[in-house]
Amino acid sequence: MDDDPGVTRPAGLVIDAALELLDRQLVDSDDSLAGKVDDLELTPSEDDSHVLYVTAILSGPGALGPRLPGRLGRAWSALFDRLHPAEHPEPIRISFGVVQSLGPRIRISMSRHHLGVNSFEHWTREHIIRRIPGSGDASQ
Amino acid sequence: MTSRRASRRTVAALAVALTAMLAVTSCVGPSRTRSDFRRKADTTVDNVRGAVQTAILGIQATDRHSLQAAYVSVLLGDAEEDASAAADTFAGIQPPDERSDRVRAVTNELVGESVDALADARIVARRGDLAELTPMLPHLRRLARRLERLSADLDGVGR
Amino acid sequence: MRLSELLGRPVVDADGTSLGEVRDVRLVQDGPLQGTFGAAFRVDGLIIGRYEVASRLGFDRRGVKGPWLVATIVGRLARSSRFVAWEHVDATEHVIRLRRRADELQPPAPLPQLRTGSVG
Amino acid sequence: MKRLISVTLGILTAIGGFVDIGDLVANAAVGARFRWNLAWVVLVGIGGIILYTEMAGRVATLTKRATFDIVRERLGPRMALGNLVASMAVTFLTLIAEVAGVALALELATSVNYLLWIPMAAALVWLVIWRVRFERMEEVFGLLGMALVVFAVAAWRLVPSWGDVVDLATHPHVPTGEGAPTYWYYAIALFGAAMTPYEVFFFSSGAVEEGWTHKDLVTNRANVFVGFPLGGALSLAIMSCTAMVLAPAGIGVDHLSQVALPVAATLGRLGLAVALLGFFAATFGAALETGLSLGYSVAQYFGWPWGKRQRPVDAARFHAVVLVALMIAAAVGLTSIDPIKVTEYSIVFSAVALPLTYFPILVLANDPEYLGDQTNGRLRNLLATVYLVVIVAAAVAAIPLMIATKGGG
Repeated sequence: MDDDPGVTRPAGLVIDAALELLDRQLVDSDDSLAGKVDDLELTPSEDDSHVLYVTAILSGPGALGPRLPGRLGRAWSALFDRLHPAEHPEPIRISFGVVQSLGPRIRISMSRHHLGVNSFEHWTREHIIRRIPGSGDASQ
Repeated sequence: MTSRRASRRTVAALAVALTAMLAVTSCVGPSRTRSDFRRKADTTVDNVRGAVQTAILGIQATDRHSLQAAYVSVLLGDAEEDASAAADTFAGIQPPDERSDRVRAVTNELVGESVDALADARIVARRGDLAELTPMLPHLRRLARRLERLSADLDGVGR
Repeated sequence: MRLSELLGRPVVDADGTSLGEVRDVRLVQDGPLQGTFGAAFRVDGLIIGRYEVASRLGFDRRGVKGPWLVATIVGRLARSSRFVAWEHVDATEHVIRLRRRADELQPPAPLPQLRTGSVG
Repeated sequence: MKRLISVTLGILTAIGGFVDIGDLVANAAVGARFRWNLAWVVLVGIGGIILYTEMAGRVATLTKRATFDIVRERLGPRMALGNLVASMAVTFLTLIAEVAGVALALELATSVNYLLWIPMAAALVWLVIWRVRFERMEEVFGLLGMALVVFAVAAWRLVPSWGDVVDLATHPHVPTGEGAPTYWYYAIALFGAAMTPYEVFFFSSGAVEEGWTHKDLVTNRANVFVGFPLGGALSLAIMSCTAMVLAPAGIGVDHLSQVALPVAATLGRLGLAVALLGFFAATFGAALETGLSLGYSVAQYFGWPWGKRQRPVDAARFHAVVLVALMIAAAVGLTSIDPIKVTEYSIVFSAVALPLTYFPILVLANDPEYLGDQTNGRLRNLLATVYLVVIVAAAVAAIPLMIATKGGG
């Protein structure tokens, strides 16, 4: 057996993706909630296609849909597709480069407004909430 | 596919909950045996007695403390509603044999009298003349006693 | 490719015996630099186990002490989980095939020890 | 000042959460039917909700993440979704009961039929959620809910000697003429009324909403140890009142009007008015909590921005869930389905849904990476494990007992 998994790897941080990254809350630069880590994008390295690197966090219904069971997952993704203005909508992609810190909450160094269009939030805001007086100011 | 297992489990759980709800709501079935009918009569009499006692307590409290008319009319209205609901449910049950007919007649007659007395109280209360409630107490107390005796008869002999 | 495409897939070892499903993907931060985050995470290996709850709660790797009753029950369920290095994984078809036999695989090393470099 | 506010969070959660329509009905009905033979269940329920809420509050305070955010992370999206659907179905059932409870309280004060009040009640609840700040909401309904203390006054006047009551309560037995299944069905109902899941969703979300930090842990414990026993004492007072007044007269509790009868009979006009105010505050406070808990939990599962601190425009889906939930709850109430029956089912199904969120929180309260040195101690873990067994047992027994007793019939 040439390598024993118990032996520590090069000193880099070791984490288990599902246990410590997936489904964690994203927090943006002005400390407000920015969705969840619904999935991770894996990209093969140029020189050895078997080696995979985590290049981005995927967030929003487009990313969560496939992880939900059967019909419900497909319905969730379908609803996302219909509400999303783009023709072939992709889930929100947050490059790993902007991740500031890991832990119970994953902090990113950009504002959530610069993330892709979150269709559900956008649709609900425009069609329901904005129509109600007082929707623009916090409660007294 | 293993990943379906969790969703199948939740669907199963919801199905169990639904059947439970259905089983519970369809609880008034035709009574097969005589003792079953007796027991239904006994429960009906107990429910109506509870409603009459509620009215008695309510009117006593009104008499002593002159309670708010709104509350008294709702209390008496609820009591009447309970009694007449119990009476209607019982009237709809098919008595299994002739002897049960007698039980049904006696029960219906006393229960009917009680519902009428409660209706009178509710009418007076809704009109706001609470003073007219107190004179109804003796009649309600007699009804309560007769209901208690009937319930005891139904309880005792039936087993 | 998405990470979730690995999770939950059935796994068989070199001899074809089933080992359960992929429960987690172990990452090591030693890849090329990425923006301000630092080195990228590389897929280092897979955690394979039979019971999703046990792995998901991290009793097999996280050093969660947990109340005695829960720790023993869930801990026993988690005992089946194994770690396999990514080099020995062939994930081309739906059923993932390993180039190692079941008895050659070790339980996943607990994460706290890995982080403090004090793995025995 | 901040300390006072967060203590009122505890009081509101206790009065609004502990004593809601479920407690008013359950304790009154159990007192009328079993006198003090089920009083021990209230104490067990208090112990459980204190333990559970303290853990959830500690987790929320230290990780800034509330219950359903944690449940999804710990159980994965699939299992957490089933959990969310079940817990939200129960919370929604409770919301229907609470909104109807507000309407019933208004009916008692005005004799205008409760069905007319339901839309008004739902609109008022929504308006308070939409406009009123979290702390102001707590202060008003936390303190108004204290009006229920009138039940303690009435109980004090009614009970000749508390020694006998303690003696009766400590020797519980199934009264003659009652079946064991009915006894245990009402025990589970009372337990479900005491340990309603939405209280924990609200409390942990409130801790995040209020921005509690490490030093607020003391407040967290004070809230829980002050608030819930207070709620429990009021429940026992309600039970004692009906045990002394309704039980001897053979009156079963089927309407909110009967719950107030013992107070009216002993304390007259003023007592009744205060009791009705207490009904309104408790059910209204609970309607706020259940409505918000629905929004909180769904938003926390999907990671949407949530909370009353932000402008509604910045938390659109959170507010949409609350708005839609209130509208449907009012609609269901208007079908004149019996609110008291809905209440009974909501507390029994609360007991069924309880383990779904209690278990992940219990595991997480032992995770050093999250809580550092604030993980559960040995004693707390022992108690929490005992309650895990009790909670799972109640959850498993609830539905079979419901069928066996035809809904406690």
